[in-house]
Amino acid sequence: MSILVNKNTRLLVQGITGRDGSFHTQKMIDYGTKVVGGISPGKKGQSVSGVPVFNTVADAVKETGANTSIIFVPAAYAADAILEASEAGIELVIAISEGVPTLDMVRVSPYITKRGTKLIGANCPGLISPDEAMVGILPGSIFKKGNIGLMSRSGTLTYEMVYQLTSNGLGQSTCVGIGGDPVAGLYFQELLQMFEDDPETEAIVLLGEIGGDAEERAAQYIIDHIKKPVVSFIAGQTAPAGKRMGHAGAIISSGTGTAAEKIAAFENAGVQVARQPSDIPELIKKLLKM
Amino acid sequence: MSILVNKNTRLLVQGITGRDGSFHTQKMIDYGTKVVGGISPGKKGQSVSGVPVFNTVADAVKETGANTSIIFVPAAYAADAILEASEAGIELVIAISEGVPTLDMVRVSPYITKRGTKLIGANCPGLISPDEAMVGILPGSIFKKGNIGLMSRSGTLTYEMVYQLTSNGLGQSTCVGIGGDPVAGLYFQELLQMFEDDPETEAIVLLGEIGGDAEERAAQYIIDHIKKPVVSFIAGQTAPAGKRMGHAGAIISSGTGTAAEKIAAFENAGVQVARQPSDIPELIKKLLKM
Amino acid sequence: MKIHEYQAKEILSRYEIPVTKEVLCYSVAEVQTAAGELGFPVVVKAQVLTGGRGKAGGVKLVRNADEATAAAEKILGMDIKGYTVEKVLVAQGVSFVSEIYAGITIDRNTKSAVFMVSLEGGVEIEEVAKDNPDAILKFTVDPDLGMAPFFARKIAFALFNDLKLVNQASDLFRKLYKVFIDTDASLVEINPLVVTSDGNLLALDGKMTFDDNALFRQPAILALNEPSEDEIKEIDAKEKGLTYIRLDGSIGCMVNGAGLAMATMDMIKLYGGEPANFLDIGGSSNPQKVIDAMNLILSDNGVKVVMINIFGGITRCDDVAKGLIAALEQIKIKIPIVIRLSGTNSKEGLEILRKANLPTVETMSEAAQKAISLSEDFLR
Amino acid sequence: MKIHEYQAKEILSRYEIPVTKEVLCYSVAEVQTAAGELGFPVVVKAQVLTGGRGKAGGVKLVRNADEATAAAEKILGMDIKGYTVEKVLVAQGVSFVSEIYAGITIDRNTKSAVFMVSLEGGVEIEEVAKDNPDAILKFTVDPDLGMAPFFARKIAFALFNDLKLVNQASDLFRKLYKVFIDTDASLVEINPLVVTSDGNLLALDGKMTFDDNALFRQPAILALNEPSEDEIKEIDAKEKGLTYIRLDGSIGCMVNGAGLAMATMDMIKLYGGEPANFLDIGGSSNPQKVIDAMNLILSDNGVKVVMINIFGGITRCDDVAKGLIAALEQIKIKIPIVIRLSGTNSKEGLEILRKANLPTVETMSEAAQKAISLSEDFLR
Repeated sequence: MSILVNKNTRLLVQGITGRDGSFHTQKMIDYGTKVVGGISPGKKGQSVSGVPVFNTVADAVKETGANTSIIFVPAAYAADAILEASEAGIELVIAISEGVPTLDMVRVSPYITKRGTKLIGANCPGLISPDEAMVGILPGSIFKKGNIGLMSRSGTLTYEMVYQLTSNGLGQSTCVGIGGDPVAGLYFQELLQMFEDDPETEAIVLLGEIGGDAEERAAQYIIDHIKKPVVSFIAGQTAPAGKRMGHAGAIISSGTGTAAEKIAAFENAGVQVARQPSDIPELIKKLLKM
Repeated sequence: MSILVNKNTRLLVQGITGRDGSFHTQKMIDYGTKVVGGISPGKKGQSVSGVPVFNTVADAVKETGANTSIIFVPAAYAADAILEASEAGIELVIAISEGVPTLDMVRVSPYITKRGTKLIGANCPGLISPDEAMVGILPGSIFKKGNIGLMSRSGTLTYEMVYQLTSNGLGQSTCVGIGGDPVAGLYFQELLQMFEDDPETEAIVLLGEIGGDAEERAAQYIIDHIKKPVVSFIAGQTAPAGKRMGHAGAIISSGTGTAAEKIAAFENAGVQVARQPSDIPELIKKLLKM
Repeated sequence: MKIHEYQAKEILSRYEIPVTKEVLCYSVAEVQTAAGELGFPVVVKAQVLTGGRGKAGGVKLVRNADEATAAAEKILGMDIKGYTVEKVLVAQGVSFVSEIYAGITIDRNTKSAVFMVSLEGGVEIEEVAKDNPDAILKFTVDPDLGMAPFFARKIAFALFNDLKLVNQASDLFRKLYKVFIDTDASLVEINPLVVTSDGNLLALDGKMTFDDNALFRQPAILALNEPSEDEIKEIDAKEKGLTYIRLDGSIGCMVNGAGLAMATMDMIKLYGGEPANFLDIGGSSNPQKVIDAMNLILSDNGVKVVMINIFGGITRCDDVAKGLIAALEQIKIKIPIVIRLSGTNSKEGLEILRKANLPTVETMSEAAQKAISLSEDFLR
Repeated sequence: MKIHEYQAKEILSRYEIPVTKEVLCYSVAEVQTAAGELGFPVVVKAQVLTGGRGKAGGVKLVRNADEATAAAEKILGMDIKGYTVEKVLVAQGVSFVSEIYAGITIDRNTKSAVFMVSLEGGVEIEEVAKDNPDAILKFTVDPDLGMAPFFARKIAFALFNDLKLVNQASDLFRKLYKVFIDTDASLVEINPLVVTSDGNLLALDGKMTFDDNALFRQPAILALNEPSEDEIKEIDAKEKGLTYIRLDGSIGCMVNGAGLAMATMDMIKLYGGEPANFLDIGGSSNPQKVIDAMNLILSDNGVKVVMINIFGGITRCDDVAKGLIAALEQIKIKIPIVIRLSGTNSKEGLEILRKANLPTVETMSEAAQKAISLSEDFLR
């Protein structure tokens, strides 16, 4: 098992004929992901890496039975692409596109909620269930099948962490990059619950970041719902305050947002927080008595 | 039992200080309905027929524990009043206001659906569960507690029918006027199911009208889901065609809308259709073997 | 509320939807000038607030000045379904390769706007709906989302393969939806929307009707209203709290409530009579309303008998009876009246009427039968 | 993107939100004229793109011409948190009875706009949030519904009892939300929104920041941008595909990925060093990017050592190594470099670098420790 993507994932690539779309389509196919179709309006009948191209997601779903879609279209069109996937009945959408206007995501959110579509991102590296499916721009070769569930707000930090996990013999069930945008799809809570419910996952790594209060909420969720061991690292302890958060952002997450507060929240939830990423494998091994 | 309203109904009146609002508040109280509050912005602290007035529905719900609301505000503000009630957690809204713009109702519909609020109307006379609660502008005195569930698209025709039922010893569980607007709240299907599920209701009277295809849909629903006997009358067999239905309205309900088609649909569903309203009591008595 | 084709196209073109070049003309001379300026061929089209003008000969393609004059002379002043043609639209003739239908209206069942398109445009869409319903594609528009770009594109791809046309069409569909929402329309329709010989979309015809309930917030639309004589009567009635629709029978009806009014007409028909009107006087026992209603009924010379059918609900029958007497005293009508009064306090009400020598009955069917027999007496 | 108070208030007043009468001035003479025209008292307010100008003495209430001159002389040219005051706003003094806070921003958790109001306006809202969080009322705006009239009224009733003020406030709140949506703002704030002595609402101050991701569709907003020197650097960097934020330390960092870049800075700090910058070079092994990044780092004189931390993912480490060598050959830097390269094909990559005599390490902590020790050598 694993969460969200696996061998039954039938993937569409929205923006498949673009530079990034075509490049990563090949990478995903190479990894073994079932890429069943691509979308590029007006290019119906063409193919990319052997994958048939359709004009609309609805057409592609009808022809291929796709259940998942990954989005590489430019930021200005990303929200529309998410809506299109949701309307066509896609269950899981992964939006890679970077720079999507926040209000576009605010508009997308109630619609996909209503239609029961799950969203990862935007502005995220995607996710992978090693040896099952890779849906994103992740470097497949560093991952290894195993029992650690990983979720992260950042891309390369995830790779760094996975590299260390894999080097230390700790394989992964699924690794998810949730993205760093203010308004995103799935948050830590939803993923924590999925990992809790996944029999293959034995421990969870949560890579947090300063800003917002996603980690504080995750900590509370862990107290209330999660029995599996969780370890964490928070990036940005020395990042300049106020550079990303506006006035009112600070009000909303009043008293939250700094690394110190996030670490305190996790420790209060019984989550061990590593001082540096390389400490994580050791922490996990201790918790799992390996 | 009964459907939608009963002795546990705790009613708010939106627009209670207006001419219609205050008049019918008194009538509803006289009937025995528990009117617990009224809304009229800026008139907090006043009272109408002994009912306290609040500035907002949210305040009124908080203070009174109201679960139902009836709306008498002018048409231009009716949609906003429905939204306000729904946002405040009201479970059932009855909109009496006549002349509400259709696109306002189109906008209201997904919101109240999302919040789980049921709506009757707009442009309807309301509903009554005899001896339990009357929420509307219905003449309470003509109703009598009993086992007939009644739903209707028109007001006075309902009274006419009820008068004949009552005169013939046939009391009613609940009588609902769903209103005649193009986009309305609950339709026949939902009410048919409620009557089917209500142990007190033994037979159902459905008063239809030309235009749209609500009756055809109801007929199909009866075939699929309803076991209790249903009798019907369709008003407007001689009404001039095209007077209310536009070009495209005719396309939508392509092949439907005329009295003859509605009657045929009902007969196909095993529903007896009366030639005139006064035939209904006799039909029911036969069906119930009284 | 309906508007003319030329008005609808003015609105469409304000939203940058491409429409034919055209000139509105009130006289033969104006048609001649306009046709000359636009260049032949042109189409001369009657502007009347009713359908079926094509079948009635109200639309002519003309290739030269003589034909233009002949067409203008024929169409101006023509009667189409009771409407006199007072103006015509002279539109540039366009050469095209295909005709699309595009329309938006409200669907009661989905409680949403529905966008309809068909590749079989150019003919009456009701006929397509009847003969080949699958040729009309329907797309329900999510009210929260509106006409999202992907959705407009999806509709466009249902019609075209060529990306240039798809992009033009999806842009046009988004504008059309905006027109629909902005103007509180109940229908917007372009039929035909043609693909011209040079591969562009162009609206050759436009039709819009509006939600009467929303006119209070659409002053610019309301200003376009040109009510017919019958409609003026209906509007006057509405202002007095009455809903009136004229029909062709001999039995004038006065009823409280639309459903009961329809049922009353049905009853008259059931017993072989013909109602002269639909008239809903609403609630209240105000004598003035009865007076207004009666004057409205009597303004129709075809009325031979008046049938009053009142169900007393909130307003009690005894109050209604008093109101009726007060009203009838003021107007002294010469044709027979049948009054049926039922509901709350009906006994008291009927007693009051009987004392005033007003003929009453207790049931609708009795009333209908009596009214019919009186109207037949009259004819004899 | 931030804008000045005077620009924010211009936008607000375009939406018919009442703001103080005021004049923007660039010189003492202009302040004198403006004050004379507006009539005393007036408030002279520094226009700088940073907070805390009040505490810094950048806001003065003046009652006569002499005070106006003195205030203008003092404020114009003043330094506030590194920003030089080049213009001041001269605003009519207003007598008021209460100060409200009203603001809209995005709440990550509800994924919606949140409308915040407080009766304790006039002071820094963060302080209210800290000292008395209950004094700030928050209302989540349903994105599909927007600021519906009832919702705006509900917020207004949370502040006022008087119906006149409630109606003014709910109207203003609806406009404020429209500003927020129309301009793709990330924050709009009126603080204080005062109730004047004659009982009307008036915005004394206005603040707006905008979503950088949406500026592409907000040309009118983008035109208001006045980036600082540091921001120009950041924008230049962005155009080259780099995300750069200057800090005050001595260790220049070049990292691929924002999270890893932050973790790198943390690591430096953990071992007692100070990063000189945040710099995310994103993906790809293009040598030009490394050259641009290196030039950016070296433009900061405080940098004593450069630490390069690259994780090879999709881009393999051997390709990254080749890119690095190509880049470093072109710039010939004089300060020491520490390179840490890890990930896909890291062995091959490290081998390439070693052959080119570039100092490498295998882990982040090693890299941080080495960089710190080199920077200390430098200082010695």
